[in-house]
Amino acid sequence: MSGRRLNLGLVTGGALVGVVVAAALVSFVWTPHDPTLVDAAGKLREPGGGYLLGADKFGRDTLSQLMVGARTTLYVGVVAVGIAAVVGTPLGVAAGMAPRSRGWLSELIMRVNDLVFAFPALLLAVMLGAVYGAGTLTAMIAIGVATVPAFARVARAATMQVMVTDYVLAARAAGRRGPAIAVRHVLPNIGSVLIVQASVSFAIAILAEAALSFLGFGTRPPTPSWGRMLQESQELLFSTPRLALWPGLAIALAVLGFNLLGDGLRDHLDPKLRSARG
Amino acid sequence: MIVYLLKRLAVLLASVAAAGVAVFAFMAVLPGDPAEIALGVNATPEAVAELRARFGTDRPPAAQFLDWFGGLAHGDFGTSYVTSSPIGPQIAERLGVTTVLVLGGMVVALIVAVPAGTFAAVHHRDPLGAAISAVSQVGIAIPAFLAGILLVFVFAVKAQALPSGGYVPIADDPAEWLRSLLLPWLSLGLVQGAVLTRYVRSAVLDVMREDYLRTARAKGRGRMGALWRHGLRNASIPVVTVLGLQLATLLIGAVVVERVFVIPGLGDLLLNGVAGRDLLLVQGVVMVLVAAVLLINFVVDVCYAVLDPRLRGAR
Amino acid sequence: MRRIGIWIALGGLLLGTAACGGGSGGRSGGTAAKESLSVGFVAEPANLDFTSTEGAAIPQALLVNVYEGLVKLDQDGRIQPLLAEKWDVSPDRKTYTFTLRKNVTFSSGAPFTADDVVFSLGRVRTDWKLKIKSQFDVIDKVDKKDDTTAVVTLKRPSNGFLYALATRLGAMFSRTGVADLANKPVGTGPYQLGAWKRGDSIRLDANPKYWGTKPAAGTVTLKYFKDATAMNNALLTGGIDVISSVQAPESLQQFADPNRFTTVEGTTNGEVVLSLNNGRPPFDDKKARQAVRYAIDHKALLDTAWAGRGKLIGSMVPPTDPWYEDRTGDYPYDPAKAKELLGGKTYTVKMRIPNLPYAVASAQVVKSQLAQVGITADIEPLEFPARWLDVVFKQGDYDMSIINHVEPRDMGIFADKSYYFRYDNPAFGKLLASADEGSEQQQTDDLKQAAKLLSDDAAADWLFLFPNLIVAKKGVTGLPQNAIAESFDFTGLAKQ
Amino acid sequence: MLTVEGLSVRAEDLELVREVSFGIGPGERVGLIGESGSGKSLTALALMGLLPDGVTASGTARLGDRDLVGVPERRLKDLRGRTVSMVFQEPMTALNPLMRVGAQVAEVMTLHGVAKGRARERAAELLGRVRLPDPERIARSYPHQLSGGQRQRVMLAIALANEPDLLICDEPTTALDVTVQKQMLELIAEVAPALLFITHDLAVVASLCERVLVMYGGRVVESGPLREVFKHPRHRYTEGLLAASRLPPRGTRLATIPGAVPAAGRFPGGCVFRDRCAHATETCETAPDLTGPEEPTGPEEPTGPAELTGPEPRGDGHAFACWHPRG
Repeated sequence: MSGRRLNLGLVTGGALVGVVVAAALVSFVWTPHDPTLVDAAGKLREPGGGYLLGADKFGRDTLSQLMVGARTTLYVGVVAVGIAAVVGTPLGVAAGMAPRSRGWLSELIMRVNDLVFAFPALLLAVMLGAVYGAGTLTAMIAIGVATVPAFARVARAATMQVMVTDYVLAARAAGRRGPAIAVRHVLPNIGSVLIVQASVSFAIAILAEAALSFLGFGTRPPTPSWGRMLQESQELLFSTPRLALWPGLAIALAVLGFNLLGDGLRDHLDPKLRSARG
Repeated sequence: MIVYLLKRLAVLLASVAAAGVAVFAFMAVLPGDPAEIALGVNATPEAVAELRARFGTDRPPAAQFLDWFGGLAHGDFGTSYVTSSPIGPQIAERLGVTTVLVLGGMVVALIVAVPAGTFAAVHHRDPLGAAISAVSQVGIAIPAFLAGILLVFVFAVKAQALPSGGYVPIADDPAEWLRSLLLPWLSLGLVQGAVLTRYVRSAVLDVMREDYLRTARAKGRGRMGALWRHGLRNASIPVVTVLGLQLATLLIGAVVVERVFVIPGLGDLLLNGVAGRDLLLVQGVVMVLVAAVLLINFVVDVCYAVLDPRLRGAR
Repeated sequence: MRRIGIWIALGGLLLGTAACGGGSGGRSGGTAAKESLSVGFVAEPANLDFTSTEGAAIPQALLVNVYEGLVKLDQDGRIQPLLAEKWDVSPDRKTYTFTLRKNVTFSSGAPFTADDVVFSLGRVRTDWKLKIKSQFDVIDKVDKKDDTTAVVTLKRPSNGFLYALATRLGAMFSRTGVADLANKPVGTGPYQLGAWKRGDSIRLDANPKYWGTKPAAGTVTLKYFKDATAMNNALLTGGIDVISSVQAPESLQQFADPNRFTTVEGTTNGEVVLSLNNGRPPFDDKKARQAVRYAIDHKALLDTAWAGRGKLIGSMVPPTDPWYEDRTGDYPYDPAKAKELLGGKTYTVKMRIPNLPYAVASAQVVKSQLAQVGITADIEPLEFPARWLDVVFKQGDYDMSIINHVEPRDMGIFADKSYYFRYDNPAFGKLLASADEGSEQQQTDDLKQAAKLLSDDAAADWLFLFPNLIVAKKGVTGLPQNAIAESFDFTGLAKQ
Repeated sequence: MLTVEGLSVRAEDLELVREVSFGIGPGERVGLIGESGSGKSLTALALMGLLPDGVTASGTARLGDRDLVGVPERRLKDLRGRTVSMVFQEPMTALNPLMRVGAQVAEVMTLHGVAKGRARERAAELLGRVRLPDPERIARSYPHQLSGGQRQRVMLAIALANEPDLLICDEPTTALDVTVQKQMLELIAEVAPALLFITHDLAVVASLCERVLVMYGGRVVESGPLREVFKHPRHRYTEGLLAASRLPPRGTRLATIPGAVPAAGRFPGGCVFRDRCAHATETCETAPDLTGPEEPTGPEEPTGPAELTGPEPRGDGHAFACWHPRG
């Protein structure tokens, strides 16, 4: 019914994510300029010439920084979501598959999950940063760990749905063991839900990284990061607002992209899930 | 219902205790001896030893933990190694500020989200409804601190209408208190409101598809009448879940917003504590934040029970 | 449709509230008492006891304002009388006789007498927990001659003694006022502690019993900002009257309007040092250190990292010290020479810096410039103060760092080979010792030579001298041109 | 009393119900049968004005002197729950889970002008009338505390509360246990005014209705008096349906209609049943009219879109739309 509009979301989201990914990939082989090269002569260079979006107070090319910043963003997102998926999914599946007789297992997993949920990414990042020194790695781990509960919950809910389907009942009746069922039936069937969750978590991870960079707990200088670009641009907000505009826009569009992609995928893969937590 | 609540309460207490162990263990890993840090780099070894004894950090960790956690039970967070003042009152004062900030943000979010989300759901086929959805999507994509910076730029720096930061206690001057909180509330609330709008929309959309809404209309209620009388309370159940999750998010968002607006709240205290290696202070603040999140979860569950008769007595 | 109407009404109500709030606030903002001033600062003290807690924040707030010493430092770096009306130095330069001001009382009401001098100076040795107290090791004894005369006897002549007396070490405490230094300072100064809102501000109120000229501002509020932009915004919106030290120099043009703001630009004692760990490879090699000095384009660094504000210096002496010499020509920017000194080798080094704006900005320039000559510097910002002090300052686990050494006349830190520079040159130590004991001329000559030695050895690199950048609302007067003392002197501040 | 003419239901470009016409007299009980997806429920919802968003009805339907199709919601509101009521298929979800049962029954009366106190009293009476035990207690219960059968009785009580002229039941017993089903049907038979009863269960129709409409692919393919249609089905689809519902003699295969009901919009042109019909010929590519048996049927009929040209197939006439009718 409203399929056309939702596809629009999927397409728009896909396109935005595609641009981010493309920028990140291209940045490996080519950027207009060295994004970290300080050039006093080019301080606050206006857009134009070889500097499409101008340069910052260090004379560094904004476009190049944005491109490498995309890499940082994706890097953080992939690792954080990866951690969350790799840890959260098995937990959720185990909790969802636990038979009634072992309800305590499910209960325990979910309670621990709730406990981890009580430690939000920022809190973890600040604590980890305090111990090991702030950096991309601590940020990724913190965001990843904080995202585990989301994956576990979604995986558990989806697993519970799969567990009552006929083919799983049949498989159990046929005497298949839990792990075999998990691999053969559960995982393939909750895959789409997890992909959706990954996309949404990715968006959250980008926002978290930006906030951490803003507080100085994120990516270390001079590695370009959108969050830090935004933070560094603050003192020039009056005179050179474009320095804040571009990274701000990049963050917003990337988050928008992943959110739209997630929603689009959700509708595309399973319309029943449209209302599910996300 | 009573049994359910008691069970849930037990889980809450157990979780808080577990969180206490986790926080303490984590902090124990922190490098740096609080006594040495408190005295600075030029301190003499004797002074350090003396202070260590006074702090009790020369005792085994288990004893330290029991001491600390036992103290928490009656509101004693210990005495800061750095400021040598009791931590409890500091946290209590900051918690008040942060609570006001977070609840205000939540109210703003609700004021934005409930009408906007409902409207977007009812009109989900109209351009206007789609526009609201689109705006909320964009709103979600804006980090709260960026919203804060922009709000300050527009309303404080350019328009000179509101203070750019700082916090005036309500006892000092209620009007200034309100003014000092408006922008922080907005920057927390608008972004959160955008997120919430989507959930309200989706909850209302779901409810609109429910059979009992059709029943209500079959009884002779109009579309909006049915939604109002039968839909909103049902839709509020998933929204309350999200609200609970969001309160937790807001609590953390407040950390950043406090930095932007120079508000002396818990987040500010936390970052100060980390920067100053005020171990016990950080431990206390983290514990309070975590306990707050757990408490919110608990309250959400209680809200379910109140809202949804199916949960009363069922468990 | 009806429902839309309700929403619009709700929205309008909200906007209305906001607008009302805005209106009323604008008025109340303007009614701030004329004699009260608020000054924005960066670092809030953890407590108010500078006898046991390190850091510049406490003396900055309290010295001269709350605590006074026998002498103080004026804007030109000269010693001026304060609680001592005058002092006589014996011919052997070992005995100082201070004549104290009469009718001075502490804010607690207790009178200030020679007994307090004996108490306070004696307390440095017995109760202070800072290592800088070693500067007073030169004191042999402190005696009370009569209520208004105190005699300090030194073990040997010292040029640094009187200067040290003008720092926090010389602050006068009441014998009955040291019970809770962390929270309740008691001094003879023109201000006393009014209120301390932790995490927000410290309010100083005029001391009604003050012996001298009453300060123009009856109340001074020190507001603390962790974020440079937030501090700027506070001045722009009238939240504060003065930014004590601009942390985002690029933003100065916001305050360019002379009808609204006054800007003061002077110098400080703060040498922004690119510290090199002389104690371990690669910078135990003088050539490597020199290569670093040649590799850095200091002008470009200052222009980009700190908006060109500040001065270039070539050694550990600020221009306000009598023995200052321009050493910026010692290592002109010459990447080719730097490469030559490195002999074609490349290095990867740990650059562990405090997470402070000037350090983070400078580090990025240093990294970029060092990369040109084959040195890869991995920047790791550490939280300041705690973590940086722990890792870099105490453990010396670093290759490079960047820190603003704000203490006055602090060249001596290079004489301590356990100091985190790990610089070890006995000749330098001898020069400093001879300077302290010798005549004034001797002192100047020796210290000039010491500064040259440091520069030649490339014991560190000096990036720039931190500027004293103060911005205030138009009409605020009495702002210090140069910040060369430990305190921010509020006594001269006035509005209109 | 109820007259439906040329009722079509569309969702965007899909025609889900096409040109349905029938009538129900006062006190008459009419069954509407067909497999799921045949458009039965949409037909009923169209009469109630409760079609889902994006689904629209055209044609005419009149109840007494009031129009039901193409009328603004405001006017329909007054009819629903008072003049025409409906009981839905799924008792588990049709009641508001957060509201006490009594209040939900009373609501339908207060909405149509009954005073609150009176409505509450009557709600309990009604609950008793639909044979719920201890109606006072039931009134204070929440839906989740009742069984499916009990809930469906509550729905029936709601539907009957204002003594409507017409009751529409959409598979009201499908979700219930067989024993409960029987009681429920007896109850409906006892209390219903004029009834439109939708089901795929022929036995239920047989026990309850006087006349029957058979729908397939959004069209009425056969209609007529119950006995007539069941004894002598003419449409091949009706024939299949009846065959499938009969218990086969031991040893023979269970009779089924080959193939499955296509998704909406996937029905073939012409006779909608032809892709599953063993008797289909080229003729069937043309849509047959719903006509009485006396009408000549054959390939010489004009081709083109089906139009209702003949007399309205209501009243007692047995009508069908098939080029190759049985018998």
